[in-house]
Amino acid sequence: MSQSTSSYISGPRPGETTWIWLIKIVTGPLLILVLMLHLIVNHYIGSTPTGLMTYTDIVRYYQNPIIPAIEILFLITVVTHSLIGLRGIILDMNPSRQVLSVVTWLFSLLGVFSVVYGIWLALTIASKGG
Amino acid sequence: MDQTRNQPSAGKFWSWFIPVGRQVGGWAFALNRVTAIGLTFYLFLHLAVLSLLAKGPDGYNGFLALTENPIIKFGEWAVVAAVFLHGLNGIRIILTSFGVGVTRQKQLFYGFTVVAVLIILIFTIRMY
Amino acid sequence: MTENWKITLRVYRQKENQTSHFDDFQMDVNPDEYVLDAVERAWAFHDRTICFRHACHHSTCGACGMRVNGVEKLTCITLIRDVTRNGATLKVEPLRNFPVVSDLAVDMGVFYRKMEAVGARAVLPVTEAEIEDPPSKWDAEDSQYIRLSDCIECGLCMSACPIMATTPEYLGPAPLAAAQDQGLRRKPELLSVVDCEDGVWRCHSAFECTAVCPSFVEPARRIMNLRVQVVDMRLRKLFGKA
Amino acid sequence: MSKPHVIVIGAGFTGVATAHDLALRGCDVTVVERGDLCNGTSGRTHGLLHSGGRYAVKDKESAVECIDENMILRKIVPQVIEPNGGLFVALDESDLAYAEQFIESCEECHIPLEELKPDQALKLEPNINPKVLIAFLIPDGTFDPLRLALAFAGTAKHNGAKFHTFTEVGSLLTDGAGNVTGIKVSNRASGKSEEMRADVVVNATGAWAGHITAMAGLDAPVKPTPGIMVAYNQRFVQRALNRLNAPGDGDIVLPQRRMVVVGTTSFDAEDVDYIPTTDDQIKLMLERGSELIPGIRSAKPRGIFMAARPLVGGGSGRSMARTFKCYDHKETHNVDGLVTITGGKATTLRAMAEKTADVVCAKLNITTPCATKETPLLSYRQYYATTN
Repeated sequence: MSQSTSSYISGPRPGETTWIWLIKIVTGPLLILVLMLHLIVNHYIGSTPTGLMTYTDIVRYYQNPIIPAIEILFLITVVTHSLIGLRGIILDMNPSRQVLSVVTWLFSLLGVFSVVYGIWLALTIASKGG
Repeated sequence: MDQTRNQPSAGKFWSWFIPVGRQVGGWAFALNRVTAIGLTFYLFLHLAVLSLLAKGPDGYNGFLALTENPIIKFGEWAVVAAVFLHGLNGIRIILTSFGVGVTRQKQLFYGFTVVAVLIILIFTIRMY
Repeated sequence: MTENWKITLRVYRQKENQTSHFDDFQMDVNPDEYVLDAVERAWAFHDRTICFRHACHHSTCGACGMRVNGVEKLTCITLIRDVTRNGATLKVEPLRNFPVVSDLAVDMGVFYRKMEAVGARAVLPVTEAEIEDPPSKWDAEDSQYIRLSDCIECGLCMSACPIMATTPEYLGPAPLAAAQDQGLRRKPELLSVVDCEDGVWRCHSAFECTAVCPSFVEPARRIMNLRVQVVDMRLRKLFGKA
Repeated sequence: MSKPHVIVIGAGFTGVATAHDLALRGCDVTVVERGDLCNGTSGRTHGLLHSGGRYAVKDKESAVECIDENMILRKIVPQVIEPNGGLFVALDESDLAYAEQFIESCEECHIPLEELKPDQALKLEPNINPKVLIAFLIPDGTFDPLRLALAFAGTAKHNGAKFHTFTEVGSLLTDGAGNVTGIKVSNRASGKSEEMRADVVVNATGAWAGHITAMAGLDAPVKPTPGIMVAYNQRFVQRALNRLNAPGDGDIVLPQRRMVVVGTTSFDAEDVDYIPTTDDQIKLMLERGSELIPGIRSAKPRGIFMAARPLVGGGSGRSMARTFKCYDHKETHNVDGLVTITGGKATTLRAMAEKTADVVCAKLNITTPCATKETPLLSYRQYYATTN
């Protein structure tokens, strides 16, 4: 962290950088597209009257290998976007640097775990159809 | 005098939610934040619930019956509403962040909110 | 003949260690006067212990920023007619996010120090003065003339910004706008000051600063542009084309 | 040997400049101000970095002071000055008649002058009245009032001066023989009152000088002479604009940020704590201002205010001399420990401080000469640095 020339209260905290913001900005629009797809799929082509998909619908839907791939991609973007955003909100609670690094680690673990769990779930559903 | 003796504004971190003197941009920001928190909560709830899928059909279909319960249905509707309000407002923020329409951000917000409400209506009809 | 309104001037009062309260002053005002005139009259004729900051009375010094009926205003150019009605109340409170010295006067020292940290320019060449429709075109020949910059360091944007309320360490709209005004290309050392969590990435596009800015600085637009400048510089650094 | 302690009452231009000068000369300075910096006349000055042109014909003494100080200020505090120059414009025959003596007087007061033909003037400033007959380019300029004071105050603070704002002088402390030994003040922000002792008390309260001298049973020949100023919401000109004639009402229009400020009038007033603006004077400014810049008719006012000039000496209003007076009350009224400085113009704040500091140092037998002519001032934001 470069000791900045500023003489105001404290040196800038290095927590947020261009890349974190860029990821949030890139994942945002991506999310909208995939989410539209996700909502249409879940509310329009299911067999129940309100369009929700039953278990068998889902298994059949997952047979085409592209679907799990899209769903996993969707999971990665939504988890990244939401955790970066949530961390931004926590930043506004003015945490100390230690608390902030703990939060950052926690969220990264949570993100990785959710994605791994999602991949496992998608593969098990796909395998059910085999 | 370092102890920042602030005055009427309440505690620090929820002060973005205090409506005093807020103008359009401030509301959009508060709305965006509320929907963000709601959506993130729903995301992890959604992931947890889907684990039923791995346990086999009866567990999951049993849960499906739950979605008819009005409270859960309203929750689902709220999620859909939050998605479009947050999403379209996010597009507005991205546009203004790259200088597009920055001077007309209020109109942009009104426009996107109308579009969001329309889409939400479509889904409401679909769900009820 | 000048119109005459009867209003209740409700003034936020706080002495050093006592709790804050509001004092009401029944005032006869001319609606075409400015809020600052009413406050100054309340001091002159009603209560000489009212503390408030004022100097130029024509929006060039930045001392008289207050919250009028909850919204940040420069009281020296805010007509009473625009903020209240005959017989109604006119509430004046100090700016938010600054320590209160007393009553309506706040200590803006940290804000001035931030402006100094980003090297905000007090005067700038006329040709760089972004006036949308300059009455006479500032052609190159005018370049040697200089003009006081638009930002009068009144602190209204710092008070209106919802993120400023979360931490005093956030640079804030005006300092970021001042950094953008100089451009990162011209002052690369600003990059480390603004490209951090208390800098340009804390802005969540609430646009409250532009809504209250009395001097056409439009800090929000400038912060957005500053963000693009930072991204551009970071990308160049990444691909070695700095 | 501990530093001599000097209290300066009033943090307007004269007060902060005197504090700066005394701090440079090794005094321990305390400035007390009942409001915040420049909340009196200084804040509401027109903002003209005077070249002396306006007073060259009638008041050569203050004209010379102005042009000399103008040049010094441009060197020591460029950060708050728009050194864009000024124009004296003649619009009718009576203006034209004034040109002759104007040129002579300016040369006499070594004020640089350049005559311009109407088309040249209109090329420099397209928005001035097209009926301009003749114009003179002079080294006027404009400055931001509060920041000019902050630059002096910040530098003084950096050199050890202490500032107590919202601290009002209740009474003067005296020893048995009626000499002033300090002041009794009440702090409006905390409600506490305290006593401050000093070797010398400088009364730099400008138009309010009489209030302080009255506390010592003396009077100060200052005649508060307010004038109105109206700011309009469009920047029509880059340079200061003066009407080429004897000083009159509404004869100066200055650019200030994105505005122009039309000034001023002149009338007597006793109580200067609050001076209401009057409709007729506002109309007069619109009238006179639009003679110089027709576009002002379509502009909207953005701030209307009164500023009370502290004029000294005999006569009244416009005829009074613009120079300043510094009284060591030891000589004038055999009251030691009190020095009053009043009168003068904003542009001459440094010279007024030098004169005052000379008087104070003579009383404290300090021999260090005045150095403010060559010492550049720190950034005005230095006043807010976290030193003392």
